[in-house]
Amino acid sequence: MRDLFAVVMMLGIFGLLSASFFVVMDAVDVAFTEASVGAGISTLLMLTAVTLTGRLEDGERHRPMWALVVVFITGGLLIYGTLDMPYFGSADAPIHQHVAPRYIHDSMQETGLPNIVTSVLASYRGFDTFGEVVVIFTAGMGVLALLTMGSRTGIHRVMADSIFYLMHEQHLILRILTKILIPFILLFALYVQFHGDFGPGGGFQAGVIFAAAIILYAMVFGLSTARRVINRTFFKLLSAIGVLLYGGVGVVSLLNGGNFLDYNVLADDPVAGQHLGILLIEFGVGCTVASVMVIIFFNFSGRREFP
Amino acid sequence: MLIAATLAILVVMMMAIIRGFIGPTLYDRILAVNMFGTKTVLLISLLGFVMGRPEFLDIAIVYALINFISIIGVLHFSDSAAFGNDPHDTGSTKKES
Amino acid sequence: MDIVVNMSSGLCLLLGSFLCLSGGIGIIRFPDFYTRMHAVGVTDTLGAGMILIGLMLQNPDSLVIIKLLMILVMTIFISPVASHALAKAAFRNDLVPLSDRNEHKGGTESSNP
Amino acid sequence: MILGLYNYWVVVVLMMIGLYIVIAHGNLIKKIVGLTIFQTAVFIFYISMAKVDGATAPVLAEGISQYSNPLPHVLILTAIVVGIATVALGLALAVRINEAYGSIEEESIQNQDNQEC
Repeated sequence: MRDLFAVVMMLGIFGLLSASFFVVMDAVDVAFTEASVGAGISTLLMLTAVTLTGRLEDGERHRPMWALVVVFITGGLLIYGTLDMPYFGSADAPIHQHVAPRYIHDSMQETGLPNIVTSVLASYRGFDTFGEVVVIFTAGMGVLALLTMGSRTGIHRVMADSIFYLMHEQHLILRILTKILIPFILLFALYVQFHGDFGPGGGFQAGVIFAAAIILYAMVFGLSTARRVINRTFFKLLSAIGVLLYGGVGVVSLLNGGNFLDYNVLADDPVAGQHLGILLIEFGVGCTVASVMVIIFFNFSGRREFP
Repeated sequence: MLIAATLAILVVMMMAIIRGFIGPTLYDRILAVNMFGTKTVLLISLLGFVMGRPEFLDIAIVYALINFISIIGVLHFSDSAAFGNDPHDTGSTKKES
Repeated sequence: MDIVVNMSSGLCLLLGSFLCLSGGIGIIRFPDFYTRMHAVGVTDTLGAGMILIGLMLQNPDSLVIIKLLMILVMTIFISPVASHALAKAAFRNDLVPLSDRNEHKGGTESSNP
Repeated sequence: MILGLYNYWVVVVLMMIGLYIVIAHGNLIKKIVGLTIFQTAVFIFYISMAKVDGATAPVLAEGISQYSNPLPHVLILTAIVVGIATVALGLALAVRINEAYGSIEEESIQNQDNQEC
């Protein structure tokens, strides 16, 4: 397909499909994330980039024969490598032997949360998640640095006029439905945020859903209206505050005599401390993810408009 | 009965993918994505019942919401001037990969 | 009583699957965009609603029923609006309906008026 | 039974599709799409390793004793969100390149670079 728009559409279908696959594979939390990220935000970002850079791909390809040869050799080697792998679904594979039984059996006593994924994410592997949050924050800052400075060319100016005019004047039904839906989406994001301890969900998913609501508002009512409602400095601050909250919980647990991000010492009772710590850091994660996504989207689509 | 419904949904999803591939105009593809999204919501609700853990309907709710958002987003961007002039796919879509 | 609930649930599921399938056939077989949109837009809402009602009858748990009800309400709201927006956008961008075209050979090939 | 390995083969095929797109296509956006497909293949690899036959999702409930492995789920959950953030960064780079060179085709970018030298 030369038309990049069609490519992005198919990528959206691919995202939906892979999320269904994750549900079949019992990974409900992952499916949740992929649902909000792969199907929604990533399609939108790709589309924005495509409108910025032009829709058509140049048909030229670089030596497809060589590419095919490389691909087939690599694929053959990988398949040869899989011959030693454990069978699909076997319960005695090495991956299920080491730490997983401890997570499954002991996490209820140690953290008091029924959702094992959340307790592993926030408590056992808190360091790891902290790193991920910092990576997301850094990526957001990178996008900010790349897209806020620099000149804009004349082409975008010409384009800009017609975009919001069309969406703005018409579609009364759409605007009314959006008005009804947005509070609901925000409420649902909060539910996902704070119910993540008990069912599928958590900070990452909630952040993305929250950002999706704001993006929906910006798309239907126009970016300039959204800018008036939403303070961009606040969002920049919020993304930093999320990371700091996460790190701060770790420092507080250090000061209380535990290890970094060891929540047992946050309260008198270890389980209550775990609860508090997980709640706080999930909140920090949610803040960072939501604000970074909003910043990314606003910068991308702000690129097409007058500043 | 649940299994039968799941299979039917899977078949419909296949059909939507086919239309997404061949669909001559841009809007055919958007329609296919929209339909695929609704069917995914149904598929996930059904799968929850098939696997005996119907608590996980949250995912289906997220899908319903995100699907709406992405359709609106796609329409929003397809309205822009760069796209609006030519509703049909430019270039031959059938020849390429 | 139990058997009545089970029967009606099965009936709803079957009806919903049938509607979805007919929508799927419609999206493949119909000649141009607007007719395809008609096939999908009409069957999508009712088919989804039927399947969700069928699922609701299967489970006595009230939380599950509430969640299903939420999905149902959202489908009823969102699906027609999305179809409406899509058709409107297509029409505004000069995608001509089949009946208005000068030459219609009945195929799915795109015509450039 | 060698067919018990089929999940890895699916993953390998997907990965190779992604790799082919990255190598063979000159368009930067399409390269990013290829990377996304490659990434999803890795996700599928991890998640399919975590699956245990007859087990259910790792959310504790009464009356269920077998759960799938939660650890890969955690890794992939964060990886997805990090993935979208990095994809956004890549797209931002592509947009900037388009503004600087007026094109996102690899060939024409290289040509312009060569002329400047």
